[in-house]
Amino acid sequence: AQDEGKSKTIVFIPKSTDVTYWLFLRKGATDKANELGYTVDYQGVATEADVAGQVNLVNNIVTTKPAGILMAATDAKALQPAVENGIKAGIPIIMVDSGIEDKTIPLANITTDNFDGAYQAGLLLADMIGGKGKVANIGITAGSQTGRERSDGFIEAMKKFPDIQVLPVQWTDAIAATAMNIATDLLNANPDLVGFYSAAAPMGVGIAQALKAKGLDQKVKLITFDPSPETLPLFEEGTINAIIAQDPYQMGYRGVEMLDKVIKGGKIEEDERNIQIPVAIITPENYNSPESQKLLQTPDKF
Amino acid sequence: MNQNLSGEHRKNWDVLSIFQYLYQQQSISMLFILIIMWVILSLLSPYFFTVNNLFEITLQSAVIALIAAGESFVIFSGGIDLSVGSVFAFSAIVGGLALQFSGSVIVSLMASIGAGLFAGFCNGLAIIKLKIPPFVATLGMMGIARGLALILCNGVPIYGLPREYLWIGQGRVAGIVPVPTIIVIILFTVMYFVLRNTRFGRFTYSIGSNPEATRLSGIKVSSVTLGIFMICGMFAAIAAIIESARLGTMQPASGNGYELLAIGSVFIGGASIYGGEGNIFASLIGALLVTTIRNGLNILGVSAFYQYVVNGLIIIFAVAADQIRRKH
Amino acid sequence: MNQNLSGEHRKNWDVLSIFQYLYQQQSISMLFILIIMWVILSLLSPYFFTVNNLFEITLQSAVIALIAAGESFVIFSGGIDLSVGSVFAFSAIVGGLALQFSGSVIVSLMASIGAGLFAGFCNGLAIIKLKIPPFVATLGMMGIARGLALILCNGVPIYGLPREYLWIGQGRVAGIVPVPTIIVIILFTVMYFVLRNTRFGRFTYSIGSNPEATRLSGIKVSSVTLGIFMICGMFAAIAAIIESARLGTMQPASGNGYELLAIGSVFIGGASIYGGEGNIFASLIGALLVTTIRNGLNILGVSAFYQYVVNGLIIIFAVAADQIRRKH
Amino acid sequence: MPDLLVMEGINKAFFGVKVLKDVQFRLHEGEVHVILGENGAGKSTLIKILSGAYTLDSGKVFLEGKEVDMTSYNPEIASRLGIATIYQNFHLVPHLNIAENISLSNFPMKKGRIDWKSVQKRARDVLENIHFSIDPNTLVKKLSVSQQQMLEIAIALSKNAKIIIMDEPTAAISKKEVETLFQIIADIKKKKVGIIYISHKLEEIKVIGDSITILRDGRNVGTMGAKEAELNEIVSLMIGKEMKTLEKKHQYISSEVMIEFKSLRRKGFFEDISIQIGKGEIVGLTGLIGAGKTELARAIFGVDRLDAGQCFYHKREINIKNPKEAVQHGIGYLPEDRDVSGLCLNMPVKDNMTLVYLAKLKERIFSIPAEKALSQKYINQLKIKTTGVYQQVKYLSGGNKQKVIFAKWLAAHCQFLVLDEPTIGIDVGAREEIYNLIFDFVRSGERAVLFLSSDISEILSVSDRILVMFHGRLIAELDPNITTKQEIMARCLNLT
Ligand SMILES: Nc1ncnc2c1ncn2[C@@H]1O[C@H](COP(=O)(O)OP(=O)(O)OP(=O)(O)O)[C@@H](O)[C@H]1O
Ligand SMILES: Nc1ncnc2c1ncn2[C@@H]1O[C@H](COP(=O)(O)OP(=O)(O)OP(=O)(O)O)[C@@H](O)[C@H]1O
Ligand SMILES: [Mg+2]
Ligand SMILES: [Mg+2]
Repeated sequence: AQDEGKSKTIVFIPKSTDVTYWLFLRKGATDKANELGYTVDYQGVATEADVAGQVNLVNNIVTTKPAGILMAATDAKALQPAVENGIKAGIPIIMVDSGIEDKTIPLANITTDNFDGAYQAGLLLADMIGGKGKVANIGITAGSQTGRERSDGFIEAMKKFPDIQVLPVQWTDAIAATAMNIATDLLNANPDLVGFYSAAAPMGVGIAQALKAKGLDQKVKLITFDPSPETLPLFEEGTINAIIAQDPYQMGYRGVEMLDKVIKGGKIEEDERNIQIPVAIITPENYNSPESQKLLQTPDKF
Repeated sequence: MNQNLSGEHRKNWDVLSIFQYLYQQQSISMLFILIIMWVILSLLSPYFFTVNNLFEITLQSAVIALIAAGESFVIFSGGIDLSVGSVFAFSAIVGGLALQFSGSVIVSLMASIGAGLFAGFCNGLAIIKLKIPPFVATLGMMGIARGLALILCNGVPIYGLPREYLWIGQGRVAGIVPVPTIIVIILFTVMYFVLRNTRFGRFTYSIGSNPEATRLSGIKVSSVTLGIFMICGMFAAIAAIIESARLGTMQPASGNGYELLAIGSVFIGGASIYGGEGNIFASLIGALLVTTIRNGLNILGVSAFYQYVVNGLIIIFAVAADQIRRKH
Repeated sequence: MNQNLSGEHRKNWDVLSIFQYLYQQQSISMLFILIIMWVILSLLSPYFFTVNNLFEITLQSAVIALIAAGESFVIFSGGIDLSVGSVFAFSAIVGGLALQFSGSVIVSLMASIGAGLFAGFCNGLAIIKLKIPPFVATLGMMGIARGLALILCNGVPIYGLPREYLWIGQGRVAGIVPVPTIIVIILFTVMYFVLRNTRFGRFTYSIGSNPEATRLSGIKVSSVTLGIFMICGMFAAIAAIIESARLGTMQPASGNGYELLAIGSVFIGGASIYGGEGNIFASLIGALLVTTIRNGLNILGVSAFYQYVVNGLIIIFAVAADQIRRKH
Repeated sequence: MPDLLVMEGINKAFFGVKVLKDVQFRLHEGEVHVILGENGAGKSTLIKILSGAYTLDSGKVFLEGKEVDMTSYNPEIASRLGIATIYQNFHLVPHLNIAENISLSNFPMKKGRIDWKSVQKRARDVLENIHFSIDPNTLVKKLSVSQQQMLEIAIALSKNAKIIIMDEPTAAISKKEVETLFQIIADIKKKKVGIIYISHKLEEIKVIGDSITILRDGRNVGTMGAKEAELNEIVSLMIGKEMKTLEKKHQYISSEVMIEFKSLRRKGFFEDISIQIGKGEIVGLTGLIGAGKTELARAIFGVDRLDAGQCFYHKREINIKNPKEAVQHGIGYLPEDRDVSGLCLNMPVKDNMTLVYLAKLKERIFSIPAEKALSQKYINQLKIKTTGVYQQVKYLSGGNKQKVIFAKWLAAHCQFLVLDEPTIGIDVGAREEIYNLIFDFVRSGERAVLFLSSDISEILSVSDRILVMFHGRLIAELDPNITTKQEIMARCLNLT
């Protein structure tokens, strides 16, 4: 009776609208929301460098008093006041994918560790190239938090391998064509390059094309963060050797589940408040397993 | 059509001429369109027309409005400055580092503004000494300032701003009016005065209208141009201070794309690409309009992909509506 | 200084006059600067001056060059088109959907080009009918086209292009010259001819130089303007086809920021913001210059943050070097 | 003679201000019909309606007896109907060359491309027709005002039109070219072409005019035959009252040199120019098109670089490197191309008038009421026809624009003024006013003027001394009390 006349809208705020990844998350959220009788609004800034834009957006959304907010913070510190205000205004907010600094403010955090994912990717790439050689580090956006974490994690892992030389990180603003051009240039200037790490799906696609154009697709190893529909064929043909997959669908799904609980007057258990969803590493060996396939189920097949 | 034409100090005000006067003012006309938009939005959503949300709009528009204020000088003088977004980040980071080294908010603010002035000075120098067109010079600076911002902080945002600094962005005067809103009102009023009542302001317009005639009137076009670009850099820095204070951090990747928003605001306000005319308050209203559209679409819950489309359409039709007035 | 100045039909070529003629040509002068840059880069790195890498530069510059070709028409006519980056994505996605529905590459290409033309048509219409300044009209379209691209494919990139489609971007003629390079050469030659030897081309310049005089000469300025913006949209679409074919996928987020690179190329090539002059080959060289800088910095292994700075500096000094020539 | 053109009840208002009121106008075949009127009377507006540049508010237009649909009328239709126009402020395309400007509205095509050979040939023919020798590949933006004027004339004449409208075609050219033009007009009259001719040079009317229509404040106040019309009758119809005749200022022989130029040289433009100008003197400088007058003036004022020479000002040597320094020294320069170098067209009258004044002002902040008062003073004094100090200059008539520039330099309190063709496009009444202003300017005996003009009668009546320039050199100094128009003309042509 308490929620009568109240909003049935849950707003999902991704870090940006220019990356396909968030659509997986939205799908998870929408599926659960439909089950429970909510609608999901999808609102976000264009690029994840637009931190101020996201702060504004959160403030605007809070004004409309939605039933709940599910969001990924572009910056852990800068978004904190906005989230705090939202909570104070009585809006249930759950952080997904990337949280804010003070984990006690949101009702819950269902996040992945970008740094750790990148670290795993580094270990794997080192393994693939036999612990020595030159590798390239292709990043997202200079100065953005995800960009930093995904590149730093990789570099950290590589520190364990003295025989591996990591080229300076190159930023692409997650544009596939830019990644392709940079990858080609790096291959031209470093004929001894043996591996690429891509911090997001669009760059994976661009690097893969660069490798194919040079006929190096079966020689040079490529690991990319995030699956995306167009990366799968490249994976199947062996140009991409591994994909670091988070479980965005799960984050969205569980996020809405928890929001519903709070909206209905329930409480989130202490042990549910901070959920770290580990990254999965998809390799040809586990590609066909049902777990992997679930993670790879792409938005166009939803 | 612009503030030069304003026709004040007229004797014998009658209703008709007051109406005509208001009607002729670009800024008044855009204000009218803005108000219409507000009315429509408040009909569409009960959350729109609340004191809180209206202040939120002024708060959100403050950053773009301030950049647009500086950009107005450049555009009125017939130029363009694409570097404001990067200079924004650069001066934020410089201010942040100054804060870390000195611990003093004042030093930090001075450092930020100094950085903005310096970037503007370099832009101006490239334009007047190397004779590079403003578009190219500031496109170059766009890269340079962004790179410097990233290099200085090594790509890592600066955190831990003291309470007094945060007050600039988050404080409220009398518990209700946001500090940035007050800063905007004061600076726009001052700049309106500068454009209207100082030689520098007048020369800004005349360079925009006809640089050759201005030079032949015995005016050092190059010094004025230098001043104009420095003002533009300074405003980018002030905007950066406010955004840093609002977010509580200085981000090296921030300000990306702000140049288009700010330039857009000035043109939406009705300045001409050929320079020589325009009212700085119209630029403010342009910025408010752009922010209102964003805010309104967020509040109405329009989904992200559709927001791009609706946003574009509204900008076009708002300006088209103003053009209808101009025709008469 | 531009192709109008070419002083063709002159008799009595002698060595001096050929030299003077070449010296006066903006495009030749920028080419010279480009070559100097190549020489420096090949001294700095053994990997730079290889057949492979030089073709790579032409390949990498193809997309920006083609957008710049369309943008050249707009800028020569005194306008600006900010929407090219979004129209790029929009026409890529439309082509991708057409491919999925029809399975035919030809249909897809036609659909892309149609989408580009349509977007350009809408830009032109807003400018001539609603009398909106090009900056604002195309800023609006920038949002609209991006939104439509995202809506049409629901934010998900399109992939699975057939081999023939990929050939457009990845094929090599005679096993060595990239297909996009050939497309660029052909289209620029045709467009050079159009600008020089057709009424439409001459009217493009004349509108840029003095629209009122052009109107009073009995020329339908509005139809020509419409045509100009449609050409610009078309080139954005052609560029999008090439990029899609190179990447093997159509990305709704692609093309972001390409407008500045393309407009920058045209201005670096020496066009005036006031319109009326400029050589389309100079725009090509502008695009090559921008790409060369990028490529060179990557090959030299300059770290990312410093690349921004160096990139900006080189653009400024390349154009400054050309200005020194102009002074004489 | 049948009516070629009838315009009836033409009305036109701008921003609610009526500019043409029920104007009637008729033009016969083979007739030169002169339209006269003060600055701002509506002459240009009337012919712009006919040429399609403006749309009319109400009224009817008949061409060869057939009514023209004026609702969808535009320049394209006008040229199709055989109407060619020489506009007062030229409509040339600066970045295209002369040949292209000539063919712009009608490029000859061959196999889908422009036939450049024909373009060149047409250009040469057209230029030759008016004895204008210049390379057709020259960019129009490089032309001087008088060259542009010649080109405008050439283009209009090349169109085989039934009606040719000439809005002050002789304002900027010298006597030699005027004579060529009149010869051509006489020729084309024979081909039954009707010509509408607007001019402020009343002596021309008797020479070529067949009939006269006089506009005053947008009304047709009389149409008459040109031969039988009396000059003072015309003038009083134009200005609505009797005109005061100019009191010739007595010749001023100065004892004290104010400014002296020694052996000025700018390579390719002028050479070995030495001029002394005394306090209180008006020195006239004349010469043919391209003699180098403008170039000299620009160099003196620091716009262009001098290659050699000295300048002594109040006996001290000064070295003017840019216009700012010139202005700071109290030197002023009124340029001949008012739209390009003289005015900020989209700025208000007041802002234009006070620009130099502000450049010299010490204070950074100024008072708008004071600025307004200053502008209003000159608007009254020069009888500038404007809706007020806030009207944008681009909306003023040609002559009134010129007056605004004049006011700009008067307001700046200069000591020494270089006036380059200051009366271009100024009506008879106002012209006298301007001469009087120049006389007033030097009356105190503390100031001086260098007066550049290709109008010989004007030079004769204004100057204390006359200098003649030919091919960049000073070739004669004449005393206006002794010399005659014929002698000056002969000197200009370097016939001695
Ligand atoms: N486009 C315009 N907008 C507003 N007012 C205009 C416009 N064109 C002309 N006027 C006004 O119309 C009046 C008549 O101008 P017009 O140019 O016809 O005068 P004119 O007789 O040709 O004068 P002149 O001898 O100085 O050339 C003037 O008062 C002028 O200010
Ligand atoms: N923009 C220009 N570029 C090249 N030559 C020019 C230019 N303007 C004038 N000239 C040439 O310079 C010489 C002097 O021209 P200037 O304009 O000073 O003559 P003027 O005596 O003022 O005559 P008028 O103004 O009546 O044309 C002439 O030989 C002319 O052809
Ligand atoms: Mg006139
Ligand atoms: Mg002259």
